[in-house]
Amino acid sequence: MSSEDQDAVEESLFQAPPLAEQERMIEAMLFASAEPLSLREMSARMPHGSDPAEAMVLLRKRYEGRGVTLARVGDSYAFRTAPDLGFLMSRETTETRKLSRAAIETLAIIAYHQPATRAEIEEIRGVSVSRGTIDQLMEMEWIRFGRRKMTPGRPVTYMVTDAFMDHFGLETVRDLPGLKELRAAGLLDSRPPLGSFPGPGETEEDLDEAMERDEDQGDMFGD
Amino acid sequence: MSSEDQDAVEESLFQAPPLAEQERMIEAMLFASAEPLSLREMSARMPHGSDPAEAMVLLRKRYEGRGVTLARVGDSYAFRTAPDLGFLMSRETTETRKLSRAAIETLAIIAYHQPATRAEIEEIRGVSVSRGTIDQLMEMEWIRFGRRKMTPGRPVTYMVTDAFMDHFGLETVRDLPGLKELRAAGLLDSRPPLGSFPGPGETEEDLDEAMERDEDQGDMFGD
Amino acid sequence: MSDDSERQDDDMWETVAERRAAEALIVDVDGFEGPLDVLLTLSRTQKVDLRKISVLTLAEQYLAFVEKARSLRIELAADYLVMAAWLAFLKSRLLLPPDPTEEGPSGEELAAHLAFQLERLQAMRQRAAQLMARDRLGRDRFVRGVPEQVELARNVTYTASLLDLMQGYARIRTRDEFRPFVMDRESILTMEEALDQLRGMIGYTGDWVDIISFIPDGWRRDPKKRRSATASTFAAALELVKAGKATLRQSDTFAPIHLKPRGPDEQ
Repeated sequence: MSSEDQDAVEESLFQAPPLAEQERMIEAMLFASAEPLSLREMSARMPHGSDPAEAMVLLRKRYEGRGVTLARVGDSYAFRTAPDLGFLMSRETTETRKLSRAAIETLAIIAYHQPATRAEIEEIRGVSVSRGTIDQLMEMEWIRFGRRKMTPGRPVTYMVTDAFMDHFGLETVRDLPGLKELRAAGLLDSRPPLGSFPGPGETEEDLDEAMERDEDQGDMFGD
Repeated sequence: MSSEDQDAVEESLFQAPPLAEQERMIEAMLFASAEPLSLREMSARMPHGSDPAEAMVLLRKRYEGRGVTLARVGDSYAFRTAPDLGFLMSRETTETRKLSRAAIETLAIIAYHQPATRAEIEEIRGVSVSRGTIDQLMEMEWIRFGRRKMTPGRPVTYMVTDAFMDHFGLETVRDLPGLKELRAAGLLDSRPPLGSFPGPGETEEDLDEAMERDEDQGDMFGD
Repeated sequence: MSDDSERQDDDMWETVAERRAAEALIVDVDGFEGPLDVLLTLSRTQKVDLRKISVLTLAEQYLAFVEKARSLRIELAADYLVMAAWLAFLKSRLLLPPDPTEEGPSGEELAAHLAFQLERLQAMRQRAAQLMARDRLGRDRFVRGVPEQVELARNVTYTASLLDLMQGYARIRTRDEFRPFVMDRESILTMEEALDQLRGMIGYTGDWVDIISFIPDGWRRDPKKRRSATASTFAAALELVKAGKATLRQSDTFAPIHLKPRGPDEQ
């Protein structure tokens, strides 16, 4: 480190460090963390008066096209290896649990329709959602509870998490593949089912779930 | 990924990738690896014909002066946080606690009787002064060593510091009120000191204090 | 499934592709994700855009599927049968001229909604597949191999107020004023104290002495104290008599009480 840098560090105790120094700081923090960090989290650890937002722009530019890239995940940022180099990392791979078709579809429905109630998921898939599916997605921290819906029964809703976006390399939910087209085609509209159209069966569920769903159905058929 | 990169990866199956590409590769591997990696280990994972040594020189240069540096560990390499940014990796929380009774009494004796030897403090308190108490007060910079006393053994003495005066808002220790004034101010009501009678108040004290109190009681019944 | 039953039903299915699809349906009926899934699979045999699908044909295909399952004695879950009933109803609606007195959505509206549902399910499946094919963390993209834990350093600051300090000092300096476990009985002379007093003085007297003279100094003036001291001294004197160490006498009612120690020879 040059003596100029040294001075900068010392000065930083009293005033915001220079931008280049702030860039180094967020670089170090992001490198050290496996989890995405938000600007606020970084700012809290930085010397008083720092504004990591500006430094972040510089840092992202610096890592463009590198072997590690700076990914944005919702409101947070994280360093991730470039996707084209995954083949080098085969030895680091840990086998992720295989998801069932039901789990994958449920996840997609939640991502594209969020916040989504269980009834909505069932309506789209035409089959009841087993408790295990939701539990598994929750456990993987890919979905979380959203706000309750303001419909009769006030059903709980599900949303995808930052960990979901991190896993699938999405900056925001707006980056979901084909989201615009789906919306344009009206496929994301919540069209209430017509009249006596059959809903998903209740035969294989336990009582709790049936009760939960009854609550949810209030919103499907109630209006 | 640009189509150019794609070409590079495909070509790499047959010939050594360009140096810049090799640099990206070792960057990604070093980032993702849990252990420092040697050139040989990296080379084994890279496309045939790669020579990471040259790319390493470039990569180390690239990270010079950055927030993370590429450190050499024996024959291996690993990314490390720049030493001057270590402070970002720790987060300090400050908690305020009340000084223990033993410490307050010791401090009070030193303030009223300074310079005071340990023996004098013990004589006044009627109980031995633990080393921890003195150390704690020293560490807080509320007491310091005074001159040695010109008595046999030349014991060290303790005095209060300027930091002590600052904290208690005193100009000199002579400003401390005497016993008579304390009594007049109602600070010396004839209630027995907390703890000399086992009472309901005991439950709310923490163990440390309770233990200290036991120590004190030894002196109360001793004579 | 037996070969016989397959051959028997051969004519039901017109093309090889359809037959394959139907076989898949029957063999894997457990693997289906409900009746909508079956309908979506059946719809593929029409080889048209889902928006142009013939819901009527689809309804017929589904009903045939249910029939087939029945003939094979495959137990279908209730919702498959509910769907079959609904599709039979839809079919009749689509075939018969609309009844103006009947309320609710028309056959075309119901058919359109079913087509919408199929299209939506199809779209979600495609997106799910696209999602899974993305560069995924832990497969294509990797996190830092040696993340550093942010160290949480807990600094404890000890504090005390001037009041604490002064009270602490006062507490030590006035400790003698406190007698733990002793009730505040300033004007009461206990019998033990009186006894001590008597025992101490008795050796110096050889003759009758008024017991009042054994009352300690400071206990004579204050009437409250004198009363207490007199009583306890008298009680103490009785104790000594009982122990055979003294003799008491009183010449008259309310006259002074005298005490005389008893020598060892008298005991």
